[in-house]
Amino acid sequence: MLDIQNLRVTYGTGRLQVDAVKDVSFQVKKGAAYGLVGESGSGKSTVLRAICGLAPISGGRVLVDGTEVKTPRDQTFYRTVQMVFQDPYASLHPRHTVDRTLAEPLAIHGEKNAEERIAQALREVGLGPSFRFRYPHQLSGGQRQRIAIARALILRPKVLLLDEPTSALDASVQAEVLNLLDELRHKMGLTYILVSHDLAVVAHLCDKLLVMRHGEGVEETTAAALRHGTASNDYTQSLIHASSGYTREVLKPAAA
Amino acid sequence: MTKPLLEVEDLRVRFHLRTGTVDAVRGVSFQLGRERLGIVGESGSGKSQTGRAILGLTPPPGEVAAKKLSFDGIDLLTASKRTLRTLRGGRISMVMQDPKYSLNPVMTIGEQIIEAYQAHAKVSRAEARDKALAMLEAVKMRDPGRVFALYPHEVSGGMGQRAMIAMMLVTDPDLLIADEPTSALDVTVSMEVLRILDELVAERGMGLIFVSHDLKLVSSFCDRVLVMYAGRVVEELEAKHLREAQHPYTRGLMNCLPTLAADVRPLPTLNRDPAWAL
Amino acid sequence: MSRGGGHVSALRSFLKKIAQFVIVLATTLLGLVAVTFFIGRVVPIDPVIAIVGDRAPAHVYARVRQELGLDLPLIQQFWIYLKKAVSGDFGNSVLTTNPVLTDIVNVFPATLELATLGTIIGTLIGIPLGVLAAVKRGTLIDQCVRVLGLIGYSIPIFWLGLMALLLFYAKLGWVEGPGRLDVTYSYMYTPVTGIVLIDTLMQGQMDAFWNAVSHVTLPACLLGYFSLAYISRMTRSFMLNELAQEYVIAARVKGLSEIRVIWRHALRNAAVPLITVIALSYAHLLEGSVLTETIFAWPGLGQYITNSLQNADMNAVLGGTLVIGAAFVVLNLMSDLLYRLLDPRTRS
Amino acid sequence: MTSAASLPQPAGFRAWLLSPEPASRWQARLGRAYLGWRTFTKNPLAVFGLCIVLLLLLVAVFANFLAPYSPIAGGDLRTARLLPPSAAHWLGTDDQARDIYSRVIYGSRITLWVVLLVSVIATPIGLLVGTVAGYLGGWVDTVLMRLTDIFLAFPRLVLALAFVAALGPGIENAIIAIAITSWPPYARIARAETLMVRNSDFIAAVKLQGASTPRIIFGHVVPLCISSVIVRVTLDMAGIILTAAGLGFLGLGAQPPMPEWGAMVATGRNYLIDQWWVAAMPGLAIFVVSLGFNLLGDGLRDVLDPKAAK
Amino acid sequence: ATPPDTLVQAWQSDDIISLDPAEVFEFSASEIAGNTYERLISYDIKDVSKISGQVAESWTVSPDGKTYTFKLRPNKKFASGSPITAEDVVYSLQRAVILDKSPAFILGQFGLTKDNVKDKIKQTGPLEVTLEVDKPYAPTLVLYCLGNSVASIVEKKVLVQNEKDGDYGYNWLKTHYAGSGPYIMREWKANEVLVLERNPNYDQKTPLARVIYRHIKETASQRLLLEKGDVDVARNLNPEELAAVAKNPDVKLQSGPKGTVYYLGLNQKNPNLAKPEVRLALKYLVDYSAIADTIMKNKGDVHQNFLPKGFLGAETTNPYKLDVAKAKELLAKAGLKDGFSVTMDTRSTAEITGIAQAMQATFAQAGVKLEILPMDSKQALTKYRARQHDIYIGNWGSDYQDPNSNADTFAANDNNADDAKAKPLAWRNAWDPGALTAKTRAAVMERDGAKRAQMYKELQKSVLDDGPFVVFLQQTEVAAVRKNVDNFVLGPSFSDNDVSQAKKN
Ligand SMILES: Nc1ncnc2c1ncn2[C@@H]1O[C@H](COP(=O)(O)OP(=O)(O)OP(=O)(O)O)[C@@H](O)[C@H]1O
Ligand SMILES: Nc1ncnc2c1ncn2[C@@H]1O[C@H](COP(=O)(O)OP(=O)(O)OP(=O)(O)O)[C@@H](O)[C@H]1O
Ligand SMILES: [Mg+2]
Ligand SMILES: [Mg+2]
Repeated sequence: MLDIQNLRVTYGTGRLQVDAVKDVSFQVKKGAAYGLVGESGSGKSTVLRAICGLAPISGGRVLVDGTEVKTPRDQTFYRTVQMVFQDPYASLHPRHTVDRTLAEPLAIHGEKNAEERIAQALREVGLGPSFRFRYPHQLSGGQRQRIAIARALILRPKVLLLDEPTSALDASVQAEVLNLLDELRHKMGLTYILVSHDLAVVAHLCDKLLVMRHGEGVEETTAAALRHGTASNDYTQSLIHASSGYTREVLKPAAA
Repeated sequence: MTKPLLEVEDLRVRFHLRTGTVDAVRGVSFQLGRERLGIVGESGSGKSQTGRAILGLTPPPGEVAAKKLSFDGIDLLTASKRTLRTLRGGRISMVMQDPKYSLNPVMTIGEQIIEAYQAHAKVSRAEARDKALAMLEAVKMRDPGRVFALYPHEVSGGMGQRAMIAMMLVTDPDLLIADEPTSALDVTVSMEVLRILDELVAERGMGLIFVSHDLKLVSSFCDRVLVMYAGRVVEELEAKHLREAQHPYTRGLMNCLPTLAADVRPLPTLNRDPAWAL
Repeated sequence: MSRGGGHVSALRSFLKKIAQFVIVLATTLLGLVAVTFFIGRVVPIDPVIAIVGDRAPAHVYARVRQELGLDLPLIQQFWIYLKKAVSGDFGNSVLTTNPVLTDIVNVFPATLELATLGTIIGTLIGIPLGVLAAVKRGTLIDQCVRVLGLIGYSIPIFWLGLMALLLFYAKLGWVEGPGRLDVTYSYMYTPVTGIVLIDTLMQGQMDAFWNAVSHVTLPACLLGYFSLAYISRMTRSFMLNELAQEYVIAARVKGLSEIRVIWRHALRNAAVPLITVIALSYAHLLEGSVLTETIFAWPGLGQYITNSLQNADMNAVLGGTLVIGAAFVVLNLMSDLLYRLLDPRTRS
Repeated sequence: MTSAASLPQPAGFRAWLLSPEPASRWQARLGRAYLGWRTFTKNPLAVFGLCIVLLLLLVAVFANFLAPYSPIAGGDLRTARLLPPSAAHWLGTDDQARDIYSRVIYGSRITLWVVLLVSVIATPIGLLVGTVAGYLGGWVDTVLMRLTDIFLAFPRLVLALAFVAALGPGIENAIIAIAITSWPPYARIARAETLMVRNSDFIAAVKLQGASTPRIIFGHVVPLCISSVIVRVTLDMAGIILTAAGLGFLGLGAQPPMPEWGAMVATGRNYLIDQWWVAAMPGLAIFVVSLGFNLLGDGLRDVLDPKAAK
Repeated sequence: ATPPDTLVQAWQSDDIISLDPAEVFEFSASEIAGNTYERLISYDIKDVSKISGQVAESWTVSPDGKTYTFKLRPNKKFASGSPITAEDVVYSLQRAVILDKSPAFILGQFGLTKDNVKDKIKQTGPLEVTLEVDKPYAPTLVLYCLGNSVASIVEKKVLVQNEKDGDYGYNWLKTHYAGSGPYIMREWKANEVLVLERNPNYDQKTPLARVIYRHIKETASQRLLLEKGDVDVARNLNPEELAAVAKNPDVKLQSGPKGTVYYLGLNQKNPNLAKPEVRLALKYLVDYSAIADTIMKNKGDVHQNFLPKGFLGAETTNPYKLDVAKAKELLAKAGLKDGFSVTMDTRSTAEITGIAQAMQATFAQAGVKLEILPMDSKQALTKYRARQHDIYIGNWGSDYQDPNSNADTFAANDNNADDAKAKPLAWRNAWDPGALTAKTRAAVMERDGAKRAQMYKELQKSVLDDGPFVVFLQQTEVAAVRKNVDNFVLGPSFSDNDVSQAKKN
């Protein structure tokens, strides 16, 4: 479904040049969920943004369904790939009601029967019609994230890019959102790329994942391998270790 | 454990807002010795406001009431502003959540540490400088001399948080309140920061209140844990007994986290019982 | 972020800044010239009449028109003007007969003196007031400061000016009246900078100096009040913004005194955007004090431009406009530089 | 949200307005407006400002009924000229033996007209230039901002005078001139706001839905900038009325005998010291209205601009 | 307070654009020229008809009326100390004609041109000069014109020294001084200050050492300065301010009628205004006395003829007064029973606007809707000279003290075509005065004073009855002067405002 080949993203020029992503390659099969983990600034978000055209691709190729994407992206692309952002507080227009937010993509693509589709989208993400005319400030973080998911799904895309969809949420709410995502994927046969710094979250949703560091893919592994703690890479190992909570004994710090 | 360092009884914080009155903290009581006390709870449960109320830093529309709020025998509720100021930063300190926002962007890190030190110790600038450098070293800063002259925006999050810790510990406080000191940091970095805190508590024997929403972390880091919900303490227990928690809220929080160890699907979610908040 | 070997690149970026500034200045001025020039040609005032008067016979009229180059096509006129302007010749003012540059050298210092004093007064009083209002937010003091500022926004300046003159000059006699200096002192010093206060002081003419101070007090205070109104309001809002920041709480956690928290921490940060505000208000005083100048018989740039405009003395208007435009650009640049100096975040 | 739980439960219509689950677009909108209104009414100064502005509106509408005399036709020059305030002429008479009270009342219409026209002209220009520059960036930004700077660097009065001179005197032209000189600050504000939202996730989200640039600018960016621009426009109103007065002062504003307040003050200037009421009364009107707009603007800022409120 | 030997005046002087007498034309500058330069001829300020010599001791006119011979006073000196010679006089007059600045036509109307002036004005002795004119004009006309500031005597030597590119020292003299009057022009800073200083070489030393003119635009400021004693004279107070300061025991008012009349110009291109009944009706729709008594109190008297009082042949009867009924009747006769709308180009000065509004009110009584178009004076003038107005409200000051100055503009129009070279007021209002033009020309040639006066009376009558001018006021100039100032004189023309004998007690 998705094929990323030697992706390279460079921001800025001259002294300010940042190689945010260097030579990252991976493939995601149709209907699969793929994880990207790594510490802050390792280029996870940038990969997603590059795929959907929000970041400049300065090298490599991105293929969706076997065809290379065009720059700028065309309408079919937007109907195939959608994204959910990290911060539910920032990803909804503060002056638009849920209704307006959900109607916008339908209007852009000239879709009919908007009324029904909005109601349906809300149902799909487990929200009642009473949420329809609320403003974002009248919603909790988890509800906002659901709206964001509904907005991404309303055009019936095949691929969903999830950029830390739960990291701004409380643990209890996180569980709800993760459950929802899991359920939707199975129901609609979606393909996911999930970005997170939380190994447990990635392992929960995804089968395969790529560990990233400093813009490079360090290791591609599977959720199962993570659960068994079998990582070939030191860095992955230290991530696994850290995610199990604080320990008093001194661990060999990963080289910075 | 002798006389407790901090005694809090029936602490209440409320905000009178246009939209009504918000009871942020509703009758929190606990005692703290020279130990690590964790406070956990979901967002908005009143963790931070509890910490701030102890320091007397409840933001303007808020009002604080308590049956007892005393630190080392000093009544914090009736203490003069002056006394409070000498306590603040001197004997009680607080490490805040996000170094990006809690360091003054237009002062160098060194200056800010010196300022904190000189506010409580009558020392020359040179002495203060030496002390600041020593502090930076104590928090495992690799090149203290360089970091000293940097501005907050020139350091990474981890370095900033360490600088913040150095700044707050420079006066050798007896009590440190750490309000989600690691939530803005990477897992690997946050481990380092925690380690530093841990060592300092161990070495200096100070009391630590560790505020976090991460149950897993608190249980592994602290001695004792308070679980807050909607402004009250719903459960207080030894950290190592967290798994055996009684309160359904605590249990729910524990269970709804995905773990590497077990693949539970769907994840259990929390069904809030309105009775918890009463 | 590395600091080593930064000298060369620092120099290069400095040169780049200079080049950028020159380009900005040039394009802004060019834009100003173009707009003013074409405005000058659509204004339905016949500049020839301004020179020859109403009674001149037709042949005199025609000759002067030709002398002014008004018979050429517009573009050509513009081109000629530009060519001359680049070599520093802005033509002669019709009204004063002097080269425009000379005139501006004469009138600009007067305006500069007034605007600078006004800005200083406005800043020195406005900032503390704004800080006070922010710190005492919602109290009576806050409301008082706000209303004081609002009054400054809402009173016609000419009304206030004349009333102040009536009260402080005519009735109370605390200050001297309109004009920059009493005639008695006019010849006691030689103009060098054109700023009377500086000239008299440097030449040791203390009587004249104090007389000049007495003359400038009222108009400067008046302008100061208007700039105070703006500055205190902006200070208040910036301070409110800063006071809500985490680092202010952190400063309090450190046990710093409230005064230090406010002045060293919050205001130090609020100062950064304030720079722009002050520069903007200064620029406004430089251009916008026509009415004050009229009432206080202050021979400044505002009056010069207005008077010239009313007589279609377009060379003079152009010259004045350029000076104000340039002052604006320079102030912008200076506030930019100060901004950089005050805010370490912009340095790297 | 735990805070909602501890709220006293509002009843009736208020409850409907404040409902966390509005059932229709209208209810949501009204609810929002009601909340804003509540914030606004908490500020007594702002309410006072609103009252003044409303009063201005009422006075303008009912000028016919409120004014005892004609604002234009004067009385006998020999006997009724420059009379001090009295029972017959509450605010005195002016140099043409006209009743100042009636003129002030009718003048409110012109003031309102000024306010309206300037906001209708300057706000859209500023918004458009600012958002387009901010959103598109690059050379469009450079060109537009350079243009803005030029207009900003232009001595306002020169530009206004020039426009008035070119278009001919008269209140409309004066207003147009003022409007043309007052948009640059709005453009700057709009641009600054745009830069802030341009890279936000919700803009990225609509981009991802394939929205066209105009759609993003007008549908998503402008609504966010409009409030701070409106606040600024409101705050500027005082300045605009005063600038109109200043033009009147220079003889370029309203045509006599129009009872434009600025022009009235300008005429009154000749009698400022002895017949103080001629200038003071319209001056007072200007002051009160400017104050009203300023207070209103401050209050609006609290409502519309959450940044400043916090 | 002002120094005892210095007279400080507050005045509006933004109209000064040059101090070269060959170019001086506007009010303020001619006052300066009057006090700093001398001319061949002068007249008695109290009785203009008494013409006397100033630099000239005596003069004769040839029998054919074309050659004037002037004998100069011996011992006259310039401020520099050099004697005034016939050479200087010839140079001065030739220079004025050759420079051909705005006021040059005052000499030029006698047939003097750049090309012939060297032959027409000649030195015939060390102290003797002859002037040849092209026609036998009334001698008073020629003499009055020689008393105008354009004919001021300048010092040749100084100007030759400062000459550049054959400009006769013009560019230098614009801001400098080369004369022989009671005062020396010491310094001029445009829109700020103008300083006159005593001329030590003048026959009669001035009592004051210095006269300072401060440019104070705001009249209220002028008043405050005056009452506070920081100026001795305030020159531009408005009627109410004058009334107020008159109550101040330290201040007195001083006035002098000026040769300036206020009038409405009715453009004959406007079909309504072109109707004689309408012209007449408007004359009945002005409340002359109310304006003179209120808005223009102290500053003007009712006057309805184009020749100002004091001029040869000036008519002083004022037949019109406000009569709405009559006006309505006239309008009805013109087929405008319901009135009509018309605009008036109005300079936005306080007094003109005030008068305009008063007229607007009275016009309205007869249904004439007058729309006032306020504009800057230069703009109004531009429009006026392009004949684009309906009604123009303005004033006309005579250029010299001879009736021809006004008759030439109000009653003569040689060519009423749009592209005419000369733009007298009659032309500007598109009015063809018909036979009046010839009559005006003839009056200039009439050498018998009484007959000539009669001719002007007739001209005035015709214009009063039928002309497109509604003359309504004659200006009086008023200055508020502090009590301790004596001998501050306001003369009939602006160049006659005389401070040479002013003194302070
Ligand atoms: N617009 C941009 N301009 C310049 N540099 C950028 C930009 N966006 C991202 N970067 C840089 O690219 C690198 C990768 O950023 P990215 O946001 O992809 O990291 P991330 O792995 O998503 O981190 P996080 O977990 O904090 O979200 C970082 O060093 C960042 O500073
Ligand atoms: N300045 C304030 N004004 C009004 N209400 C406030 C204010 N600060 C906090 N609150 C309210 O007090 C309650 C407790 O807030 P607090 O910051 O203590 O939560 P917290 O447990 O620290 O949450 P988090 O994990 O998100 O930091 C919340 O409901 C919050 O809305
Ligand atoms: Mg990211
Ligand atoms: Mg918190």
